[in-house]
Amino acid sequence: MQGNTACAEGALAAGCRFYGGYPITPSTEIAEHMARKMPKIGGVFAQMEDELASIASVIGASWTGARAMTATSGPGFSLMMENIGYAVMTETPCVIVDVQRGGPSTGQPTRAAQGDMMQCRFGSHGDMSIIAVSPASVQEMYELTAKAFNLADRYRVPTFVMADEIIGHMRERIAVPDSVEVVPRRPLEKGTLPFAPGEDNVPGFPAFGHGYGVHVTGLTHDDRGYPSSTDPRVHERLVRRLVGKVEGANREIADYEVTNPDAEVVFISYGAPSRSVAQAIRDLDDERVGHLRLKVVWPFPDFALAAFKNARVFLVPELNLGQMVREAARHTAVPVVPISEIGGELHTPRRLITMAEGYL
Amino acid sequence: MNFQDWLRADRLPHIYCTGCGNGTVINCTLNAVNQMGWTPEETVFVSGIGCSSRAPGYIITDSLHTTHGRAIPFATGVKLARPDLHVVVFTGDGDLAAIGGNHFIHGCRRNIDLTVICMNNYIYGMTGGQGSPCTPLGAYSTTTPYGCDEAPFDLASLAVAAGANYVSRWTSYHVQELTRAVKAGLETPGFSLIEAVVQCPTGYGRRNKLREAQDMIAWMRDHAVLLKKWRRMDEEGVPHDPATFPVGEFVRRNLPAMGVPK
Amino acid sequence: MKLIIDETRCKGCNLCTLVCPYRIFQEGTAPNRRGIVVPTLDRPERCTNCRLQKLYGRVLCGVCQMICPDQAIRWVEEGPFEPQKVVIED
Amino acid sequence: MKHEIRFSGFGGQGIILAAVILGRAAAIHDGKYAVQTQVYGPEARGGASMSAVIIDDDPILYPEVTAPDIYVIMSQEGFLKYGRTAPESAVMLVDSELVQDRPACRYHEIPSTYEAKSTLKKVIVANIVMLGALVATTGVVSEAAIEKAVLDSVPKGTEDLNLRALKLGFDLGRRSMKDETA
Repeated sequence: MQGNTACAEGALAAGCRFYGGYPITPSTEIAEHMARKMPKIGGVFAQMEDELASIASVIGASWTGARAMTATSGPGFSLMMENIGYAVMTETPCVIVDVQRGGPSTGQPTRAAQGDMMQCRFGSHGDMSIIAVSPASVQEMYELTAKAFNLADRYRVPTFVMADEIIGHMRERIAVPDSVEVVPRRPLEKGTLPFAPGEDNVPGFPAFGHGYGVHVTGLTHDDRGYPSSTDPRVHERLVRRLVGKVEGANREIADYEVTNPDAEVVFISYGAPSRSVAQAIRDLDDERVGHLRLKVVWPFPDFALAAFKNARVFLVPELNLGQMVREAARHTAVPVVPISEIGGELHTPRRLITMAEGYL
Repeated sequence: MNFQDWLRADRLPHIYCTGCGNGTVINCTLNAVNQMGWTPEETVFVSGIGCSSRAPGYIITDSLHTTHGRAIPFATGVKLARPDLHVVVFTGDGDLAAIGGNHFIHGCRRNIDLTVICMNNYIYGMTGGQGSPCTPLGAYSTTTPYGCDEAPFDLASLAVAAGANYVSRWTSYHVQELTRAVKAGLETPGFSLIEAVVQCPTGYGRRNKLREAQDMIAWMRDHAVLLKKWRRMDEEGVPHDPATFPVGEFVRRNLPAMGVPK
Repeated sequence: MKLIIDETRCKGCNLCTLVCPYRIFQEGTAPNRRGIVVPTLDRPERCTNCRLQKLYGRVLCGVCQMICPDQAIRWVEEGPFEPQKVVIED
Repeated sequence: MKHEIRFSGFGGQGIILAAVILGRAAAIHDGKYAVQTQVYGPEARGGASMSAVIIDDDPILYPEVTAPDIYVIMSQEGFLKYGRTAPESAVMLVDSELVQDRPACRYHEIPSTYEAKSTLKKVIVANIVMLGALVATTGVVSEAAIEKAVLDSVPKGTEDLNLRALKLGFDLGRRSMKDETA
């Protein structure tokens, strides 16, 4: 199965019943698959007029209680940024798949990159927090996409599947489970204010058409959902809650794999370069070289770095000029070294082995 | 139920300026919705950004106050996911015709079952009276200080050309006709556009010798020409006064539509 | 029934004075506590809705209520009912 | 000498313009330093709006008003939001027609809206009347400076009206000072 197809299948298995999208390489197969499948299962496939409309339709559909997603790549991702901020402010669960390609601008439509990692985190304006997963295999395209829906619903926050052209277009054998875990949205208790913090700072969801009479606005709003856009205290309380509900649940959301926890030289990776690292570790066969592989990249699991007690250096191979490497460096006193690869090719295991050996 | 029962009484008075026509259009819309016999539970209001788009916040139903220009795609998502809900969009001329122009024509083309009420005040009101795609030639605004030199959009004709099933234009002076038009839009499956020309004494009237709301209402009354008469003038080759504009029902038809409940 | 202007909502635009066929609404003169000059009612018993709405079971004119941008005009029940003297003007 | 002046009223009264003119008088025509800031909601008319000016002989670093010593209040809502907490050491000018409450501090009742309407037939210049009264009662800027600043700031063709409004404000201010001493 192809990575993009697995992504679509994972979404359908998780109960996604609305897809709004606009064609763009290298994500288009997701839309094509959804166009074939959705009508057969009573879902909706909407090809919108652009990416701004795609994410808007997804947010609209999500407010009816439906699990909704869109998929895009670099330029389309940039176009979605404003409404992603809207989804954050209005606490709208939705899944956005970004099959990353070379940029800036039109860049390399058919080659892989990981240049949007900071954009998914900070691309929209204002202070915010989001969740992002990064699959490293076709199997994970299926599993992490399904998981993204649960995270989005649990925390009422846009959740990103930060794939790349390599994983999206790769074909591998995958094991399709009979069913995936589906943790549905917790509905708002009647009589509760729609944007009151609720448990874990996440309010229950007042889906449209159920008599809640909820007003949803991107303006700074109070617990009733009414605009209150000039009071500094209302704004601070709201934005701190929106950020805090995600950052405060970092340990609960975190998902990563550790290889050789006693290692001195440790690779940190996510997405496709994880495959190069895994190969390098196998070829090296040296317990002094370890690996922290992130499946959830945002919120960044800072505490995972501390698990490598003997680490003398962290090496971060990425398909960009250094994005997550900065985040890693913020959380440790140990030197953190970027290994950049841009142009569309994956790091060769040979290059990673040479780098690691240089620090041993 | 009276149409005023649809308002969130705890949020009134609203933020509109003295004499703003938007409040009148809200009345007419709610009156029409109320006459349909719909309940607040099955009705959703969606809007973009601008003065007009604040309207859903004053209505007791579920409502989405979205981003600038994007009300129609948000509403499309709601409608396609829950075709049984009645979805009404409030928008303004800047929101609909400038930043949202593409969504507008594609909404008409899809003929998605929405009723879109555009409060056309000829300018951007909320940001203080800048020129919009509907600012008449020669009119003054903060960004057309020497008179507007761009031709305006004719929103109603645009919607007809793009494939909407129901299109009409009235003004906030024509409260009865406007109510009837909104009701006709709500009844027609597919995309309905009701363009309501409204007075903005603060942002438009003040700079165009129509300082008071009453002056603007009188101006609309005197410059709106019934569409029948307008077309007869066309046939007879009688030129139109450039300050006048046609009002009435532009189209009511039954082209294939999307999102209509089965 | 009785016609009322809700002073907490009215912003004093005077559109009602423009549209009422009986000229019941007159421009006010003194500002209220919110600094707004609310229109005053001149012999409001002349209003058709007040007199005849019950009889016909529907709103008969209502243009003032519809055009009021501030949702400040409505009819309220009067109780106990008192016969109204109506002056018919020529 | 440092003064912090806070203006409040409803949107559309020219609260912000009044502050701008005062700041301009101080900074350009009196050779002092001035900073003007403002807070307003989305509504263009109605709603409580607030603007503030700091006037100082020395450069002003922190730009926000923290403890105003002069208040100009032109609506009841503005009083409740921004004027009620004025300390006893402050001085306040209130529009006597539009503000119902009175502060604990020293205050001057200025019928600026009423006078603008009845004497000048233009309610829109109530803010200029108030500015005149402010200068006459507090002397934060010179009368010559405020006169020049008004002329700099108002639309062409309205200079005469605005000057008359300002002078009317001077008179109302002086009269209220006299009432106070009497």
